[in-house]
Amino acid sequence: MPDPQAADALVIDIDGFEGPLDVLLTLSRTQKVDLRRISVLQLAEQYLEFVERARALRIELAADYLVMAAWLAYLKSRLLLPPDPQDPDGSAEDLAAHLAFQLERLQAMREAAARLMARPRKGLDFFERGAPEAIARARTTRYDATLYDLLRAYARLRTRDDFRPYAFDRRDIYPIEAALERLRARLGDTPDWTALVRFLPEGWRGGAPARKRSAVASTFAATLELAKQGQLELQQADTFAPLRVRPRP
Amino acid sequence: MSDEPGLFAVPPLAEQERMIEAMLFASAVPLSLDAMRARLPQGCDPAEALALLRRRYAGRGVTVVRVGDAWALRTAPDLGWLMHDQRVETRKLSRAATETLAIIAYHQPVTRAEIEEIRGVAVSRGTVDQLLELEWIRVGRRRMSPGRPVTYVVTEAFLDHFGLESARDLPGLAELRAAGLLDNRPPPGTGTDDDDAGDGTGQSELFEE
Amino acid sequence: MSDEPGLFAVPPLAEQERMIEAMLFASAVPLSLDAMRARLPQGCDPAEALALLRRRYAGRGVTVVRVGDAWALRTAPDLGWLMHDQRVETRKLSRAATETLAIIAYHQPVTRAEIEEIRGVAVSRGTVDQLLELEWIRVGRRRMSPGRPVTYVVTEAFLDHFGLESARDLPGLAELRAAGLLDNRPPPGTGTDDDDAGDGTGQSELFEE
Repeated sequence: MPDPQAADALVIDIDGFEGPLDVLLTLSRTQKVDLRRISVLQLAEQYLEFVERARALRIELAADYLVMAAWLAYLKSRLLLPPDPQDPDGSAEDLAAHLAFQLERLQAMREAAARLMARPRKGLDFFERGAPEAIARARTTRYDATLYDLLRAYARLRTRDDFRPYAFDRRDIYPIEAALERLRARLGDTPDWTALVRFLPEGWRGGAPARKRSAVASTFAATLELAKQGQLELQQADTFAPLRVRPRP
Repeated sequence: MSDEPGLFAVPPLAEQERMIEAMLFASAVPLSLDAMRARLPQGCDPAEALALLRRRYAGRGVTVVRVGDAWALRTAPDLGWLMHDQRVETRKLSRAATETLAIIAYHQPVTRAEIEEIRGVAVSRGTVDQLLELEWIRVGRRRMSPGRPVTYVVTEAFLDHFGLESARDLPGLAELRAAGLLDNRPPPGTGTDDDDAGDGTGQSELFEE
Repeated sequence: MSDEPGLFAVPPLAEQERMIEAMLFASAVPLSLDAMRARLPQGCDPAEALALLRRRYAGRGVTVVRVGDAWALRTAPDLGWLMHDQRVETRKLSRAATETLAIIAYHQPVTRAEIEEIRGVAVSRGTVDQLLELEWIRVGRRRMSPGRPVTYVVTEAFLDHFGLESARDLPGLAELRAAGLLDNRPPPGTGTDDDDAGDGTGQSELFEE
């Protein structure tokens, strides 16, 4: 008896859910099995039905709910088809297993949060001394500031900055045009892979970091432009590795 | 001042125990062994005196508790009901905030993207800053992955508030780890996307000795 | 709440002693016998339990003292030197000092002129002196620009106080915004965020050998 009602409640209470994973976790409870033995196919069908009902009731669903629906529809079709070992997305079973893992992990974190909040807590269940005496350095006033204060102060400053009249300081800006010109002139004498930083102009390599950043950024933009024009090649061995440049052979 | 012991006489252990008792009693914040040692006369061994003190307070109305690397006196948790009128009513944390806190505690150090991956939703504004304001979390080292995101870890104040000796004592941590639920498992097929390699797996490191 | 003893069972005297111990410890003010009786389960005799507690603490580092008609726990007077001249008042760091400190942390090494440019007001000598005195900042290299101005950088003590592993770990503007620490009003005329504030070191390393 209560089943159809429960499903309806699910649709109507959409605001109470914290995202598609939360919906899936709630739906998974109707299967009444351990999350490790959940039928992902059945879960996908339940979710799709949930989305359909929401649509029928003209309830606006946020984009991430629809993205999940699309993905589950895809997963469902993969689960129903014979496996294709060539598929770059991995096997449907792996995808399903990962979803089950995500649900189990979310459930585990929920339980962990509940257990954490149920612990005896300071100021509620146990107490520190009511009249503490300060212990610190001798006879100085101790100034107190927390990381939160510091971050807020900086955030406040930078927000205010946004409202200041915009003034562009060109002194420390290296124009892309200059970088292009310099790069074109030097590319011919560059035999092989050369670090991009070598192309920075004199007087821009050290000193104020902002100045160097500007030169690096403009030179990098210029290499992109020249790469697009087919005049050079760019290479980076690894994430955060130095960028290297050579003329296109 | 006149009571200060002579420069060369190390006080007997029982006396050191009294001193530690007084310091822990007086201090508003947990004290590390180093902080105690700095205050004690030269030659004192706070560790030994502390062991005595802990035994003395075992089962009392006030007990010696460990908070991270430090020690504090706190009332016994079973007597909380006596101190009703002293309860500090804290703002109730939202479900999102408690879940986020638990994820940070169990997965630390953890980035915002990882929190979002676990919860399946964007971390709303006001969640992280509330936890920062409570001083239950702080920023850890930046992750050495693209974008170098900030990571979050829990603080000593968190341990103190929840009566935990260390982050290893989080309830159910070992079981969660054994079940693989604290692993940073990338979705299949995306393999190379998620090369967080080299950043350890947070809490699980605590267990590799 | 479930710990509260039944209505008719009077706890044993040793338990009453524990209860009084916890109450006296947690209370910000001395407690009279009546105040204790009011909180204890019915049928308890705080006078007798208190007598036990006083005997237990006799000669310890913490003692039970009488204050008028009430009772309190205090550190033993002969151990005052441990805490002596360490009693300090805690004051909130001024806004000017907090802002200056934040700018130094985010932009180090930074000159006074640069701090003033970011804050939009002059930085008083006292502010910088205060931060120097707190040992949260120190003088860095002189800037190789006209006048060779002194720069400021943050110290180990700063990192220690704020629970940071390095100044690079401070969240950038986008991360501050995501954490809810920054109002999300878009600056007029610009669509993009100036994100590189906190991590000067970040991307430029991309290009270094």
